Amino acid sequence: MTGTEIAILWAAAIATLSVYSILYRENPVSRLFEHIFVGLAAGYLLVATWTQNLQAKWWAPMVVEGRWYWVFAPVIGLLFYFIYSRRLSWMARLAMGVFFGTAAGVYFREFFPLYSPQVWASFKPLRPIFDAAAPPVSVSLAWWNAVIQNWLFVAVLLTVMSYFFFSVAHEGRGGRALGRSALLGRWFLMIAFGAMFGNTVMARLSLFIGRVQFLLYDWVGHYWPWLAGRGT
Amino acid sequence: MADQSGSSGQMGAGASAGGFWARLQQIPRYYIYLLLAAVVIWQILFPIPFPVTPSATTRGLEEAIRAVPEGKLVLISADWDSSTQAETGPQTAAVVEACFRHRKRFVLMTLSPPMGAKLANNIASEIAKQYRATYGVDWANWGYKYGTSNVLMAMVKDVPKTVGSDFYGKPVKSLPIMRGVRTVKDIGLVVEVTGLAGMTEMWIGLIQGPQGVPFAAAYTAVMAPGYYPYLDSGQIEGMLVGAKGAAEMESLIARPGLGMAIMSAQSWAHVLIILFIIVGNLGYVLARGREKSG
Amino acid sequence: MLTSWLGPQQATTPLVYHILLALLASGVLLYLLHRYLGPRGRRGLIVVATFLFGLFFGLEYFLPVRTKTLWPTGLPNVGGSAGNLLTPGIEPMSNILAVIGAFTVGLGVYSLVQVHGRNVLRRRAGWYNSFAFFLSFFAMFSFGLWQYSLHLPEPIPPTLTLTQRIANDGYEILFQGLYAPLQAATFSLLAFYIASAAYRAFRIRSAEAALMMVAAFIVMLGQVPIGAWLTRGIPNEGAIALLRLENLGEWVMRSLNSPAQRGIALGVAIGALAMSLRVWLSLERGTFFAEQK
Amino acid sequence: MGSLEHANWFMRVLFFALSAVIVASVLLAQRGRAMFIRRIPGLTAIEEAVGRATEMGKPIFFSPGIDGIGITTLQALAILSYIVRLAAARMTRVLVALRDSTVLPIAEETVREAYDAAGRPEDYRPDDVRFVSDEQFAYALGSVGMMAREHTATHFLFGGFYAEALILTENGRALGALQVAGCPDPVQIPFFIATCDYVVIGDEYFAASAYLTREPTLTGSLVGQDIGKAVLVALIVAGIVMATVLGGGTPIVATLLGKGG
Repeated sequence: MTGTEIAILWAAAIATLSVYSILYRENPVSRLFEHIFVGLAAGYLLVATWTQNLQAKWWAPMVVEGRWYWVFAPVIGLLFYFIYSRRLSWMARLAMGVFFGTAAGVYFREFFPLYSPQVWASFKPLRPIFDAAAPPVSVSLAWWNAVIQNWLFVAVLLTVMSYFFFSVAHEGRGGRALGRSALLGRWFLMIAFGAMFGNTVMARLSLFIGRVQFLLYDWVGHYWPWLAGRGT
Repeated sequence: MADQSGSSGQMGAGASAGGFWARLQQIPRYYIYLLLAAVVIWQILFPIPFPVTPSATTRGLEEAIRAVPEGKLVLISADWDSSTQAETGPQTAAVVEACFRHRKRFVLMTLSPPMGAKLANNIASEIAKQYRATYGVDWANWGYKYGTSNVLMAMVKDVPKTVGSDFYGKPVKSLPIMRGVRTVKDIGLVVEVTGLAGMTEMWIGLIQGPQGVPFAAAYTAVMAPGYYPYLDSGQIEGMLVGAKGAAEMESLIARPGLGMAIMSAQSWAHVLIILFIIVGNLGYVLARGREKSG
Repeated sequence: MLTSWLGPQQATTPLVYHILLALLASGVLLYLLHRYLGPRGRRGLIVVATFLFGLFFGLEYFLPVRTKTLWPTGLPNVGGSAGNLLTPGIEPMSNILAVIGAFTVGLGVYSLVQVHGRNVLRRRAGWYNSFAFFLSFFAMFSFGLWQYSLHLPEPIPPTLTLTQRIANDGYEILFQGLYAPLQAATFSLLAFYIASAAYRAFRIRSAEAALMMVAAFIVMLGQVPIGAWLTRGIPNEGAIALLRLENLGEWVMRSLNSPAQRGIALGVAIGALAMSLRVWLSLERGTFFAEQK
Repeated sequence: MGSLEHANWFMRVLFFALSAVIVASVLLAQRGRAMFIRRIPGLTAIEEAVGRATEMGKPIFFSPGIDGIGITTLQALAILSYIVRLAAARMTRVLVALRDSTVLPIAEETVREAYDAAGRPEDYRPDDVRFVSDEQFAYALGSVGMMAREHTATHFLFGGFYAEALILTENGRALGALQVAGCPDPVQIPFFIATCDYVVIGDEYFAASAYLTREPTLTGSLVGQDIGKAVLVALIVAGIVMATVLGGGTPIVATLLGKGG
């Protein structure tokens, strides 16, 4: 290993351990590394903004290709800075208006690509459907299972959707029915949230395991070959 | 800044009484943290693996590798970096190992985080040593290729030209492994190893669908559930799910390795958390029972 | 004549003149707007800008598609995707907005420098942390730009000049030694937090909490071999196989979790549509910005 | 999904109808038609949560999530505006932690306007609206540091949240703060439920500003939204009926919504 690699190894190990110290409580060491992290990220943000965005998308077209009108982009961008002046802040709002409008317009574009497939994927047949090319040899339990699953799918979907009706009082005959459906929907939601939680635990554990591997195999293992040998 | 477990809102209801059962409901979080760390470290060093039964998805990937015809390459797209390494690293190793095992020539490539090319290269060259495989003949690394979907579209027409130079900066045309590789159709199987959404859609939309190149994948556990529909429809031949998938692959090719160690660490830590939940509930039920009867 | 004057300028001197002139023109325009637009005019301008940008991005999706020719050139659309007269504008306009947005990073950095600068200058408690912020900020900024400016090939060749080595190694230590590990370590804190959150939250306190706990429990057990071991007696064939924990966990994810998630998504679809409409038509404006005084 | 690249005639009609219904009910409400909104517990808790910080004499922490400018973030800022108005009237500070530099000026302007609206422009402190970091986990760590050092008593998290959510709320809980969180995306909701006192789920998030302010524009919009949702439900039911009757094959509703070639 070169000197630089050793330096990287130690820096990474110390940084990792200092972050873990926050598990006990927020402390002077974790605070120091929190500030270092924020500083590095801010420095990296400036570098990346130039190297990955402005250099290729703005500077090169304007200066190298001579598209002088790109100079209007920073003019509009800098309007945001007028926010610090009470008198001129309306110009910042003008620039914000551009972004507000864009945010809305982009959502209009996304509406069908995002949600159409979700709608049509919910069109589940509520009776057993045979594949005409390959009719089933026998009516099996698994085949009923598919029908039951579709019924359940539709029931969960519709009751959950009913939970998100806000302007109907859960009173009167129709209202009470909606209220009951909404309550059922809320229960289904809780089941779904529990399932999502349970499904994430494994993935989060693997993040920590990755760090432990680094600390044991790479860092300590560098000085204690037996340990490094466990990692291959 | 002291720990105030159970002080806020509905969280600590019923836990005010003292006694052993009540205390089971309020295990300080430090103990949970320490036990969790201890279990993980213990399992990383001295794994006690659970018996592994390979799932259908893992078997599908293994069969897809075996089915690659003699003259074609396996392309492993290693699109991951250190953030998901605990899962994607062993997965890459397991796929590489399976290729060597079944004597399939393969190439590595990285489309998304540039770091992936180097990390995957380390893994593959380490395993290549064990199989006495030669770089450039039995396997190669195309390195990081900038441009994601543009790279794929260009590969449809001309692979060597699109790839240009390999990980070490050598022109790929000079590598023996590339003899006879012209278009993407000379690739017998694409294996995408990733924690990134969107890569699969790209491969299926541009390569698997229009060009008919078989596609398989290895995903982190958290994103895998979203891809079952593609598996059902046959667009994905097989897939590895998290470290578990890597361990299953290792058991299929009878080479227990890192995936097994990580999977046992994951499993034991998982069991620990399940135990904590049981203990907390026992405490809750029993403490309430005592309150009622007392 | 006019098009060549307005088009790209290859030579340096006319380019500089064009840029300066454009800056001057925008300055004058902004001054005139500021001087002669009353409060109502200003508000009107903002409303119109918001509306037009929303209209542009939205309308492109909804306008009928013409597949044979491209607007405005009238050239045949060879191999390109279907589009209408606004389609060719979407990508450039997105690029322009990305560039405009990029110029606001200064605001973020300014906010940081202001807060931490004050801490250092006034020697507030913990000022040395703010000093560390500046140190790492400048280090990453300068090494990052320096290393980038060298345009080194990847992988780094073994022979580098001394300056190249310093630039590259300095950047590597900052990035691989600090930035990436800090990121990964912070992310991995979640393993601990998810464990203690699970312990605390999953109590059978109410019907709702119990439902959540049972679902989580089934899915968690289904993921570890111990779950399969617990229900190993159940045959893995036919409908009864569903009762095996590993199958049951997946069944909960597919049959209960996905429709519930979809129900949420479809509710949000309409809620976000309404919010977009209010923003686009400036109906929401009062919430953000009070009327001009 | 070639056919989702642009709208077909059915999508055009459907989109126009949904929009028209929402805008029409906004206009009706502005003319003074009374509208009903059912109780949403998570949102009712906001006032109580602000009150707690006031009682303890400690500041409030607010995070609008880590999305850039988009509909989710704009809604977060609308909620922020309401919270700042409440807090300003009770002379309680609100600290805002931001991840996107384009959101920063908008958040500053929103907070300043809210102080003006509460009649306390002199209490506005520019330092309280802070850019923390654009890096997801640096943002999380920096925000946790902010909570710990400023001894915040109440935490509001409204916006687009991802993996960093649990880092924020688990630390916030350990610090003993009262926490109210909401996110339109369901993925982080389980973790909010496990660590926060009140949680706003899914579309309740977009109903928040109407519920809180009871402004006619917003309540009207909410009624329009319900009609829009009813339209979606009707479409789904129609599709299910067709799929059931037809057996295999694609129901016409799916084709109208852009499914297939």
